[in-house]
This record gives sequence, structure tokens and C-alpha cells, in this order.
Amino acid sequence: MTPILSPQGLAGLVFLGCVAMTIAGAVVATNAGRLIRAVTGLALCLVGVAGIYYFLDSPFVALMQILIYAGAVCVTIVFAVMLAEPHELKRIGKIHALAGPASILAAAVLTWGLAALAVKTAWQPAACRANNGAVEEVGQSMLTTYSMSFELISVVLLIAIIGSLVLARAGRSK
Amino acid sequence: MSGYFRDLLDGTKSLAVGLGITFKYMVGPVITLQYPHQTLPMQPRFRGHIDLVRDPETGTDRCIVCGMCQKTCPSGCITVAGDKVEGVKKKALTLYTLDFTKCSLCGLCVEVCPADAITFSKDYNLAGRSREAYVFDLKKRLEERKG
Amino acid sequence: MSVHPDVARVIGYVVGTIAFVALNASFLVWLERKVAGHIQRRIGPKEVGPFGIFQSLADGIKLMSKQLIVPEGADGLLFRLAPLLVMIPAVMVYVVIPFGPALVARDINMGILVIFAFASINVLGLLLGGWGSNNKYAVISATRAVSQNVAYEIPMLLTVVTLVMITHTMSLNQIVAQQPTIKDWYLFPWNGSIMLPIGFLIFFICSMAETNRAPFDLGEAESELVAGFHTEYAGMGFGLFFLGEYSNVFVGCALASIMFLGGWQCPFGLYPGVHWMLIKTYFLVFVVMWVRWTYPRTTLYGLLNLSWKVLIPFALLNLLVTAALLKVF
Amino acid sequence: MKANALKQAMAKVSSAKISEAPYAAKGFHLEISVAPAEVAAAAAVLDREGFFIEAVTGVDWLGEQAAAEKAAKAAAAAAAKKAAASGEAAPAEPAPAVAPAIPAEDQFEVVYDFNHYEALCRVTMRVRVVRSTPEVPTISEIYPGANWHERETHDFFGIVFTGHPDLSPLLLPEDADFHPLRKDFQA
Amino acid sequence: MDILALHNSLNTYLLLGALLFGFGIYGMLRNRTFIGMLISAELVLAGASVNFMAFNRFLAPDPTVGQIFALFIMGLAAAEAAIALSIIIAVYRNFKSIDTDDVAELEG
Amino acid sequence: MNVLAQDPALETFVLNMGPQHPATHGVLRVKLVLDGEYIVEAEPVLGYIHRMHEKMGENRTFAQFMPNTGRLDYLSALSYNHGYVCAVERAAGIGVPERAEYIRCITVELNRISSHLLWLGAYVLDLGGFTPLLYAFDDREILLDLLEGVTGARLTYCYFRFGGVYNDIDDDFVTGLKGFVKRMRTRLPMYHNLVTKNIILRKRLEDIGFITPELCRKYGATGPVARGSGIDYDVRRHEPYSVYPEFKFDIPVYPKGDSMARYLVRMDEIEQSLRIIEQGLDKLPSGPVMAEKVPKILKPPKGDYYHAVEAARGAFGVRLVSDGTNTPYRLKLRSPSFSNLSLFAEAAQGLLIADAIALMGSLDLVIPEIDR
Amino acid sequence: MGTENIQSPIVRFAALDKLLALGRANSLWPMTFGLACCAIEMMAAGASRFDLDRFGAGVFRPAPKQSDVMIVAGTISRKMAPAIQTLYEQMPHPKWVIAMGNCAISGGPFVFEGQYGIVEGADKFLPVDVYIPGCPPRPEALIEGLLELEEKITGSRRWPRVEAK
Repeated sequence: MTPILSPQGLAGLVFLGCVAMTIAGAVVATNAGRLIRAVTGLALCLVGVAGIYYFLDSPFVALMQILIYAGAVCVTIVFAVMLAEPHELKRIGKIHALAGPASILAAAVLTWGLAALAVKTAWQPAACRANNGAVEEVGQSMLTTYSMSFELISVVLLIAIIGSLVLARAGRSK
Repeated sequence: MSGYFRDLLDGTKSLAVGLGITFKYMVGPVITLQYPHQTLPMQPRFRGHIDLVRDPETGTDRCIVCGMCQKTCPSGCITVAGDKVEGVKKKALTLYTLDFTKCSLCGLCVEVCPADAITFSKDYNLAGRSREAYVFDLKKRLEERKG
Repeated sequence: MSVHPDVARVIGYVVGTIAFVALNASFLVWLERKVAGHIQRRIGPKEVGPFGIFQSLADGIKLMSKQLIVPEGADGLLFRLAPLLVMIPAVMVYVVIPFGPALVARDINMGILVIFAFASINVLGLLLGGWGSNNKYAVISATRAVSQNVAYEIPMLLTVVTLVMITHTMSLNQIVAQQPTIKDWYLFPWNGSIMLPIGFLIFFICSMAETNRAPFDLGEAESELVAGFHTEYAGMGFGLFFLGEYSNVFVGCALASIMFLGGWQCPFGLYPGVHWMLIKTYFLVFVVMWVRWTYPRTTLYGLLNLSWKVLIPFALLNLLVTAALLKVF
Repeated sequence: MKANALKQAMAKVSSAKISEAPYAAKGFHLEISVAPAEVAAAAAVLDREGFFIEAVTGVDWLGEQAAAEKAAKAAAAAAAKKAAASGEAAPAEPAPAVAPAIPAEDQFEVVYDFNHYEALCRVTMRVRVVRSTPEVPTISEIYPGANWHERETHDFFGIVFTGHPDLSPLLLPEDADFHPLRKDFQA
Repeated sequence: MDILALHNSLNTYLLLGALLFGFGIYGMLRNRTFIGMLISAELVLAGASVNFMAFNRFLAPDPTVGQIFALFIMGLAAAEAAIALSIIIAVYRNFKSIDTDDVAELEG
Repeated sequence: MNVLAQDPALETFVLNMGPQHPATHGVLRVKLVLDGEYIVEAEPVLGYIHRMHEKMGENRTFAQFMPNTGRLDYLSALSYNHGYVCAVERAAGIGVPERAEYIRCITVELNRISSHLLWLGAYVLDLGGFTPLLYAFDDREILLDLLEGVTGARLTYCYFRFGGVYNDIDDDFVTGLKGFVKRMRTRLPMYHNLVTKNIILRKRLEDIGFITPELCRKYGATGPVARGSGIDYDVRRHEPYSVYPEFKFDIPVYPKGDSMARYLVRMDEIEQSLRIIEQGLDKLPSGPVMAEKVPKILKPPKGDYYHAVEAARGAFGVRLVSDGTNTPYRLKLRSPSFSNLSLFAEAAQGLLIADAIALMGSLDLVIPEIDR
Repeated sequence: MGTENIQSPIVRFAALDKLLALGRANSLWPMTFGLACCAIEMMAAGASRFDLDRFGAGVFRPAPKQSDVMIVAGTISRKMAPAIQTLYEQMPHPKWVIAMGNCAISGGPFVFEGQYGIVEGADKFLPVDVYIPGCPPRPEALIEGLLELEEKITGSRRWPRVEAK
């Protein structure tokens, strides 16, 4: 048992906090009565995930996660909630009597399957590592090995921007 | 395009000029009058609420209870009462109340007074916790001022 | 039970950072009122303590003892969460700011990114606070604050990227270490790119806009939106927004002084240390206040025009010119 | 002269009676009295001539009828007295030329003030309506600025401007049902 | 089990990823609004990313691959969010509802 | 594309600005129907400070109504004093000594400067700049001290009397005033550098909030609002009263009709008022300040009388209906801001909230004068 | 008057109370709220020459939620009174009211027989703590009123008294 008041223990504690945050956020995001709360839950969950990335030795991805998800995606979604649902008091509509249990069941089966797969499999760690996975290396390989996908992603983003502009503008009379 | 750069340049210059002005004032002296520590002398014509004038000869008020001020006052905030005194031509003032909370400081009462018995006081910083405190008994105030 | 020294250090830094943020913010409030006063040829706070230095304390005591009101129809949870969402990231970013060569809570090699990541959560706080208040003014204000933040994040990040290209590091302490004397400051065009002064200007303007400071304080435009997103906040809820704003202003200025003015390094190479950092940062903070009390407020389109038509083109130009220069030399 | 031009233009409005007022003593140049039905027509003429609207207001002539009757009676009595004194028979025609016309009922007067930006020409237009059914057509379609003035006049006097888009109280509280500037108003 | 050393075990992360994925699926099935579904989709993506990152940390020979994947997923998520939201807004403009069933009803 | 989407009613919401709102300068309420931040419809709601002036006029004597005129528009109270005494003097046929007329003009112009200064400060405050307000108050305090020395009050003067003024001006006032004129001449360029030329302010005022001359005419706008739309109309020049014909001064007119034009008109008017004050001090004749034969109880002959003066916000008119007694039968006060505000609804359509505020501020409203 | 509804603090120490009172008294944020003529003098009191900010009272807050003291400066019309009442209710405790000017005290010059439009004094519907008479009062009087309010909160006066000569 790692003592709590040691660097490792503290780290473990923080990790547990991150996990708790992620799960709590996910619960809120899927079960909240109001959309705005669901978004808040999502933001919480994603910040928790960022913490988990930090523990996976990748502070860069963790920070990008916060920057992009919490700072951009969640804000965009909140915006959409504000624009599309001015009457926030209206709760999310009732669902079919069977839909609730059915969706729980489906999700549980999927989760259980994945979890079982994860736990049962004997994972083989790589014999040696090509590099230490620092930002520089990430940048290097992004612009060399994965430059094609990098370009594609940027094209996708560009199209997304143009597309959303077109879609959002279409309805405006002015 | 040249308009764009001219705009940019002019704009930046105007912003710098503005900063210069405020900086000049910031390092300059302050003009604040620190009120409870420093005070302003009230100007001779300053209109506070009205007060009775003390007649230097008799040492009392000059009011002849003609009631002109009461009649002239637009807001009806003056009440005058007097008694007939034997032997003297004028009436003697027994009560002069001013409901200052209704006054508009127009000065019509002072102007109309035939005996110059009322004048503006220099009370410029009245503040208190009750409304009734500003219904003044001017005769009493005059007497208090004596002591 | 003995406490591991690292643990003690962590606790010490947590307590120290929070204390510094609170004290610093209340000092800045006092400074702002003093600066405003003197610019306007008056004294500013004076009667509460010597030079009115306890004014912020009195304000704090009062705000803490005020009744808390959750407005009718508001989402109580979000309403309470929003000030925290503003305040927590504002405190978190202090972790990576190097106040001195060793006076930094966690000197990770991606300091700049940490600051931007946490600063971006700030927006979410404003947005949720505005929306949670169930007040139209607050909602309009929150949307304004967000569009402003998004628009200014672009030139700001472009400028930072440019600087990182020159410094080859994202660690704030290393950037400071690269500027030992005044002639090495990244403010000056001879240190890597002729566009550096413009970069500084863009960064400074953007950091003012990001922290919703005048003349970019559209969110709090009292003549239009009463008090903006914190219209419905009373007492300490409002106090936290207020502290968060000042703490963000300080961070913005600290970042500018680290990246462009050599941080804790002495301009003349003598006695580097925390005092230089504070001097430089407070000077920039003073400039921010000075600007606030000089100019009127822009409008939303004026603000977006500035960003899209002036700052972003120049930031891109900055990036391209710098990249070209780095390639050539 | 603007005044003359206006006079000519106003000739089309049949009920309009234009008279010149002594400007130095009165402060306006022209007085137009017009029948309620032709208010809009008169305003349209003024609009065409380039006048701008200064104000619209009302005057409550409560008691005018009684006063006029009293005056007429006094005049008649004086005449009778005079006649009696002279010993002649009372004249057959009852109304002497000096006696004022007795209005059939007390009236409201609506006063429109117009002015011109270039020429010095103030025009006062008067419309009289009976107090029991005070209805005047609106001119707010010709002069949108009259909208508020008419609403205010409605507030104060209860004069109804027919065709007005919204006569809800302007200066008085929304639920006000009193007309404070009527002479018989009691708070 | 050492609860404070969980962060050193691959299974923790995989389980967490599976959980997030499951929550995402559940939310997508349960929610009837577009935005709710979008939020759930983000959860699914987050679950996948966690798995990528975990494998990257514990198993991958080149530890940049997972990170790059995670970054790409973020980029895709952002693009997806932008597109989805503009569709939502367009739908809302046209049908005044963000309820999926309402759209189906109004379409005819 | 879709009928629903084009119907503005579905995408709009109502925002209530006021009755307590920093931009409405007191207690005006504006109901705004907004589409995003664009104004679809603006409806001012008045009456929150209706003080029954016209009713009070009917139940007090002519002299007793004097204090009310100082409270109609408390920023340029003397203009309103002036309009009222002129109307009553016209009705009762009272002449005024020349010195009194000069004093009236000087003090009225001084009051106009103080009003415009406060407007300048408050306008820039509306636009988000706080400091110019306090600089304007600096100047204003000097001016108020001067006026207090003469009239005894700082704000709500009751200084004019039928047939003259309450008391004569003294040398202190004259020297103080000369100093003030000199000071203002140096301060005006400062305001121009700090405020007028500021790029942020220019971007906020130029080409914002257009008012056409036709709109002015239809709504009866006067004063700087009309002059900012290119209408050369000023009661002082157009319909001279008092001793204004004796002075050389220009009527600033800007044809553009945007907020900046109205802003510049007022800034130029400060300069013109300084000119009038200077000339007034130079030409100031000696003599009495009260007409000799003013009856104690005024009973103007039956009939109605009108007199207009140029107040700081436009033409202020008094329509006095007399029935021959010592109280007015009807006293109609035609206040300029009332007409000026009534065009706001039409001019504000399609503007952003921020621009509507720039427009409203450029109208220079004083609400008690509108509500009366 | 304005303090009767505060929730009682958990710890009640005399020294703490005193500190609270001092904090409150020295940080009286007024609401930006002018009704008529007196509002201009209120602005003048906040301006450079008199500078309310010296006492920490210069932070004019536009929102009632953040203000501590409501300075009723001007005539209260019957149409406005409900709005003022709402604003007062929106202010969080502890809160105070200053009636500035004769109109706010009693209706002032606008009171006459048969008046139909104004409320004769703010104390008809608000718990007024300090009255400042005048038409309008000079800025010094407003400062004096604030000092009077501070005295009411803390129980003692820290500043010298000024006798009008």
C-alpha cells in the first residue's frame, strides 16, 4: 500500500480524483435534466480525461484536450444550447418506457464486453521504444510519417468551418 | 489600401495622444476638496434654508408678522403666527416654522419680506436620521444662536 | 508521521499561490482605484487605512458578509459553479509562472500551453454564469464575452507560436533565461525577427481583450448591459468574478513580461530576482489600467474588425516573416 | 412670404379660417381655426408647405358657456336698462352686436403649434370639440411626431384622437383613468 | 489491491475507456435531442482516445502514434461539433425544435 | 428558404431597458425588441418622472411657478427660466432693462456650457469612457461656483424675475467669468484631443444613428439634433429675442446627420457660447437690473401667448393661456427633448444595442423635461 | 432599519461584529440610480472635486445585486415607485437607503393640494436611514449623509464634524 503522504501516494490520490471527475462528469452529461447541465458535465468529464492523459505521460495532449475540448468544443455546445433552446425550463422530453432500460442494457453489454476484452487479454508491451514521446517527437512524426493525415485533418477542419458557416447563415434573412 | 494604413496610423496616434493627456493629469495635482477635513466658504449669496435675521438694535427678530412670506411661498412651507402687542405698532412673532423638506429655495419669501426679517442661512451640509428634524422652528433657532 | 518534503512543498505552494492570488488581486483593485483617481485628478481611496490601503479589505469583508441571492428561475447549480469556474483556472495558471529562478511551483516545459489551456476554461465560467443567471443582460453579455475571447485567441496564439519559434522552448523559465539583459529582450527587433515589437503589441492588446478589460470590456458594458454577466451576482459570487478578472490581468501582464521583457532577469544584469518580475508586471498592469481610464469602449463589431482586419493579418505576417528570417539566418 | 403662401394653400380646406395675429404681442403669426373633420386635411397642407410640428395640446374651456350666458344676460340687462332709461320700446332683435356667441356646450380646444425651419412663421391651429364627445381625428399619419403629443393630450384631457394607433397613457401610469388637466379634475 | 497505484496499470485505463464508451452509447440511445446526442458522441470519442493513449503509454513501440491519434480525434471532434451544431441551428431555425422526433414528424 | 425563419417575430426577444438603467440617464424605459443584438423595434416608455408641472402652473400665481421652471431641465435651468419669464413678460407687456437682458444672456449661455459639458461627460460615459466625465465636471464646478455666486444655487436656479433678474452681477463674477472663458479655450482642444479625435470614439459615432432632415421635420426635432442633420434652425437667430441680435455668433450646422454630427454641433456650441459671453461682458451696459414698474400682482389680459427660446436641447416654448386672473389658465410647456426622443423609435430601427446607446446619448435627453 | 433581516452569523463575537460593521461602513457601494435633479449633484459628489471614493463609496454599481446603499435622488413618481421597490428588494442584505433631496424626503416642492403623480417621500415605502434635505443638497451634504450612515452602522464617527458658518 502506497502511503498517502508521499509523492506517489499524492499522485495516486490526484489520479483517483481525475477518474472520479471523469465518471461523475459522464454521469451528469448523460443523465442531466437540462442540456446546459449536460454540457457542464461533459466539460467536467473532459477535464478529468485530460488529467488522465497527464498520467499517461503526455502533458501536451492533456493540455490540448483542455484547450480544445473545454475551451472550444464545450463553449460551442453551450452556445448552441443558448441559441437553439431559449426556454431552458423545458426539460428533455420523456422517453419511451422501454427505451430507458433498453439503452442501459445495450450500453452495459457493450461496456462489459469491452472491459472483459481488456482485462482478459494478455497485453504484450513493446520490447523497446523508438523515442520518449515528447512534444518534439510528436511534431516530427506529425510532419513526416503522418503528414498525409495531418493535411487531411486540416482539410476536414476547413470544410467543417465553411460548411458550418454556410449552414448557419442559410437561415438568416439579413 | 492606403486608407487602411492611414486609418491605422491615425488611430494609433490618437490613442497615444489620449494616453499622453491622461498621464499629464495623473502626475499633476489633484483638485479634490477633502470635505470633512477641508471645507469651502459659502458664497455670500448662497441659499440655504431661510433664517430669521437678528435686529442688532433689539436683539430679537424683525418680523412684523405680515404673513407675506407665507402667502408667497409656492410650496406652502412657512407658517407664521404672531400676537398683537400693546403699544407697539408691529405684531410680535410667536411662531415661525419652516418645513424645509418642502422648500425649493426659490427666494420669493426673502424677496417679498417688507421688513427684511428673513435671510438665507449658510447651512449647506444638513443630513440626519429623521425627517422631522427639518421642520425648523426658526424663532427657537434664532434664540439658540444667541447663546 | 513525517511528511515527505515534496508533499510539504506541494502544500506550501498551494497555500502560497492562493494567498498570493487573493492578496495580489485585492492590491490590484486598490491600485486601480488609486490610478483611476489620480488620472481623474482626485485622490481615490484614502480614508480607510493609510492611503486607503485597507479599502480592498473592507470591500472583501463586506462582500463576504453580504446575503447570497440566487435569482428566481436561475439554475442554482450553474449559478454557484460559474464563479468557481472563473476563479479556479485563474489560480491554476500561477503554478507555472516563474517569479524567480527557483520561485516557480512547477516548471514544466510547456508552461505557455498550460496558461492558455486553463485560461480557455475561464470562458466557460462566464458563459455558464451568464446563462445560469436567467437574465437577458447576462446572456447577451456572456455571448459577447465568448465571441470576443474566441476572436482574440487566434492572434494571441499566433504571436505566441511565433515567439516559440524563436525561443525553441515553451518553458517560461527558459524563455526568461534567454533574456539576461535589456538588449536580449524579445521586445526588440534584433533578437530574432524584425516583427517582434509588433508581436508584443498584438500580444498585449489580445491579453487585454482576453481578460475583458476596457476598452474591450463589452461584457460588462454598464451603459448597455447594466453589469453584464455578473448582473445577478451579489456578495462573494461577484467578488470571485472580480478577483478572477484581476488575477487574469496579472497573469496576462506577467506572461507579457516573461516573454518579451525578460521576466525576473534584471535589465542590466544585476541582482535578478522576483522584484524585477514584479516591477515589470506591475508596470504593464499599470499600463492596462491607464488605458482603461483613457479610452471609451469599443463595440462588438469594432472589436471583431480589429481582430480580423488588423491583428490577425499582422500576426500572420509576423509568423511568416519570422519563419522566413529563421530559415534564412 | 410663407404666411401668404400658406393662406393660399389653406383655401382648399373649406372650414379653415385664417387670421393674422400680432406677432410681437402674441408670439405667433397665423391663427387657423378648423373644424374637427378637416384637421388632417389642414395638417396635410401644412406638411406640404414644409412646416414642422412643435406641439399639440389642449385647453379645457369648462364654464365658458356659463360665463358667456352670464355676459350675454348682463349685456341684455344693460341694454334693457338702457332702453328703459331712454323710454323706448325694447328692440326686436335680441342680440346686440357686442354680445359673444354662446356655445351650445362647453368645449375642449385642441391647439396645434407649427413652425417653419427656414421662414419665420409660427402657426397656431385650433380645433374646438364639445366636452361630452371630445373626438378629433389624428394627424399622426401625416406627422408621426404628433403621435406622442396626441397621446399626452389624451392623457391630460381625455380627448380621443380617432385613428390614433395607440392611445394608452404616455405620461400617466399605465392604468390611469383620470385626466388631470380637466378643470373639473379632483385628485 | 493498491488503490493509490492504480495509475500504473493498463487495465485501469482500459476499463475507464470502456466505461466512457458505454456512457456515450447509453446517452446516445437515451437522449432525444440533437445536442444531447452530440454530447454523448463526444463521450464515445473520449473513451476511444483514452484507449489509444493507454496503449500508447504501455504497449506501443513508438509512443508518438497514440498521441497523434488522440490529437487527430480532437480535431475531428471539433470539426464534428462545429458541423453538428450548425446543423442543429439550421434545423432549429426551420422547425423550432431540437427534438429528433419532431423533425421526423415535420418532414413530410 | 423557409417562412418560419423569415418571420422576425420568432427569433426576437424583448429587452427592457430601464426604468433604472445607466444609459437612459434617469428614469426612461425603453422596450427593445431584439433580433440577436439588432434592434427590431424600440419603444420608449415615459412618465416615470412626471411631476405635474402643467397642473401646478394652473393653481399657483405667475411668480410662484418660477421655481418649477428651474426643475424642468435641471441642466440648463436658466434657459427655462428665460423662456417662462419672456412668455409672461410678453403677455403682461413688461419691458426689461438692457443690463438685465445682457445678464440673462450671459448666464443662460454659461448654463448652456455647463449643460453641454455634462452632456459631453455623460455621453462619453455611455460610450464607456469614464475619465472625460470627471474632466468635464472639473470645468463645470468652476462654472457652478460662478453661477452660485450670482444666483445662490448650483443647479436649480430661480434667478430671473418678470422685468429683470433677481440681483445684479458683481465684479467677482466678471473676473471669474473672464478667467473661465480663458480656461475653457485651452480645455476645448484638450477635449478634442482626448475624445473627439480618439479612433475608438470616432468609430462608434461616425455613420451611426442617422437622422434625416425629413425625420426631424416630421417629429419636430430642434436644437443640436436638427442642426446635426443640416437644418439651420436656432431660435436665437431665427426668431431673435432678448439681446441676441447684438451678438455675433455662428450657428454650427453639420449636414451629415450621424451621431458624430450632433456631437460636433454641441462641441462647437460651447465655443460659440464662449464668444457670446465675451461679447456680453464687453458690451454690458450699466443701469438697473429690474424694470421699475412691475405690478406686484400680474394679471395679463385674456388671450394666449407663445414664446420660444433656444434651450440647450432645442426650442423650449411656453404657451400661456390667460383668463385675465393672476394664475395662468393653461400653461403648456413645449419641451425639446420630448420631440427629440419621439424620433428615437424610428431612428433606432436596425441598429445594434451599442449603437442605439450612441444614438440615444447624442439626443441629449433630460427625462424630467420630457415627462414634465 | 436596513439590517433587521440579516441571517444571524454562526459566530457572534463582539469584535467580529465590529469588524463586519467597519467593513460595511467603509465600503458603501451606492447604486447608479438617479431620478431627477439631485442625481446630478450625486454625480458631482462622485466627481473629482468631492470624490466619494475617498470613503470607499465611489464604486457606483449599476446592478442592485452588488450595491449596498440606495441613494434615492429625486422625485418619486407613482409610476416609478413600484420599480424602486423592486430594486430595493433586489439588493442583498444588509442594505441602506438614503433619501437625498426634498423630493425624496417629502415630495418637496411638488406637493400640492390635489396632486396626482408623486409619492410624498421615500419613507412611505422604504426604510430610509438618512435624510439629506436641500433642493438639491450640495455634494458636501451627500458626503455628510454618507458619514452619518457610517456612524449609524459603526456607532461612532471617525471624522470631524463640520459646523456651517
